[in-house]
Amino acid sequence: MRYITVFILSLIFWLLLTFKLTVPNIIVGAVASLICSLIFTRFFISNVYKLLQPHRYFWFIIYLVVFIWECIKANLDVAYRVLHPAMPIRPGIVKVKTTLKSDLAKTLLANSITMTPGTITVDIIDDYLYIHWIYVRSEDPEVYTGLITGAFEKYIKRIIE
Amino acid sequence: MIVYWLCFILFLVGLYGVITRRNLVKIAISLSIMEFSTFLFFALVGYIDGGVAPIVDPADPVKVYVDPLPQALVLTAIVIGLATTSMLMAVIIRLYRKYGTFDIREIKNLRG
Amino acid sequence: MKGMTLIVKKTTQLIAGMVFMYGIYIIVHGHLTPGGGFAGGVVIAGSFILLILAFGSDFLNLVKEESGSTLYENLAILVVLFLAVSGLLFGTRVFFLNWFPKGTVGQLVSAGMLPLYNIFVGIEVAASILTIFLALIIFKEEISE
Amino acid sequence: MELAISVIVGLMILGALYAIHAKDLLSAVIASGIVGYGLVICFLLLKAPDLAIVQIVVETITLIIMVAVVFDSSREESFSKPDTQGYVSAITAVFLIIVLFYFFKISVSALDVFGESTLRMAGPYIEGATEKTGSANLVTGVVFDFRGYDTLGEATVLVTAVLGVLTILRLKGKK
Repeated sequence: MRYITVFILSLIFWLLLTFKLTVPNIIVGAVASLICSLIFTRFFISNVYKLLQPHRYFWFIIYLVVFIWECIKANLDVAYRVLHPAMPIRPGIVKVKTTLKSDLAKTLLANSITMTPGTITVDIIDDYLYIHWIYVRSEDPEVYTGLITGAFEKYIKRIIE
Repeated sequence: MIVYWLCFILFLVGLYGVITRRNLVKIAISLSIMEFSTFLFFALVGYIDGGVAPIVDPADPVKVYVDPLPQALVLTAIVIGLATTSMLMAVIIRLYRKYGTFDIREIKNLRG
Repeated sequence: MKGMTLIVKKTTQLIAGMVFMYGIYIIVHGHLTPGGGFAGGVVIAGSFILLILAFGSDFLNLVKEESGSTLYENLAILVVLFLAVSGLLFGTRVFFLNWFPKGTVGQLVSAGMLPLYNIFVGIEVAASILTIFLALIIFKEEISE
Repeated sequence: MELAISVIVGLMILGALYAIHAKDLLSAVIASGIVGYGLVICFLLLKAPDLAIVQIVVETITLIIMVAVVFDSSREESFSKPDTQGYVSAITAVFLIIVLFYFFKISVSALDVFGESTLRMAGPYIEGATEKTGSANLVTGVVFDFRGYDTLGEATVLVTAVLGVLTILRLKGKK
């Protein structure tokens, strides 16, 4: 099952690269995808059945909208801090506990946090994310956990777990 | 013309590094800088104003192409450069394990 | 050698296959678009190096044995030599004779034997660069033990 | 076009000078990356996409190998007082540079002006090349058809280099 998934994903990637639907192209792509699936399947994500459940894609689209909105807000915030003559920054590293269980979900959360300006994920150790923040708004763990991961976490849980 | 001169100066910088530096890693870096300047010189010689990259489109034949011969020579030379650099690195890491230093003059004095 | 953090590992799992497919694309389309055996071979070696760097050398059990990639490399250069010699059998006394039917310019299957040369030179370059990298990794591990 | 390439080559010269004179070996290695990646941009501006693809990947792998060599060594370059040998090598370098400068000044006048290459040697490789080789990419046609011997020799050099690396690094052999 995992082999077939990797095969189909590689073939789709090949067709997007070449963008031609001729017979030799598809044959060459199929052979290349076969080699790719034989080599790289054991490094691929383990639970591929979730790729077939359509409601996850629905939540993913909603998550994209939420993410872009958060991104715009963070952009304006960072632009304000940069352009302000007094430079009101208060940088620091905070330790955030996440409720997500799977590794892929943690990675998606970390990448989302890194993509929004102002926050950068430094490391993940077990359930804790170490995040560098340009303006540490509060030092209470519950408050800053809600501020940083609150917008993303529930959608990511619906997408991946 | 000034591009040729700058390319030559890049070569001279690499030569200066090879002669005067005592650290083996820096000598390897200087050698690769000399390599790069040579590649750049070949690519500069083959360039033509208004030419396009040497890929023929059968539907739309363009008259002027950039010279493909220096590009083919440089193409093989780049991969050979990688091979020689990694071989140099292998020698350097061996010497470091044996003598514990990158300094070429100390290695010469040690005579191990 | 230890692996990197969780973020790098998970991203590598998703990306490595794509890098590999991109290398094959560059090799196979070498006679139509920029690229060819050298570029694609280095990209394929890069995908394996990415895996080894991200997961650490313990994760791949092929790391302790670099003879496999050396075997591929020698086989590939033998095939290139054989293809070059095969012109002698079918044509006049010309080394590197392109005796395959040429096809129309711009199609994927065209240019006679050039795609075959591309493919095998690609395998050769990928295997040799991977071998050099594995030799360095194994050497450093043996030193640190 | 000439101006843009001149600016990039100037940056490459600065990067090379820093790489040669840096105190920390790791920063020297990373500064040498300026030269390699600047070369990629030069290739792209000079209409050589094949070379750009090869160079960008090769430079990355070279940097990985160099960092792997440098990373767990002492890294600090030991600066001692310049002795007579150092002066002798510096004088040699200056002398050699002056001589090479003179020769290049003579030989550069024989080159064509930049951008007006007259295609003396490339004429037979371009005219009718697509009919002869069937390849749309002229560089691939030259590499594998017209100059196949070069490619074979290159592959041989690569195999020899790999054998050399294995011989040097695996002296102990399997126990």
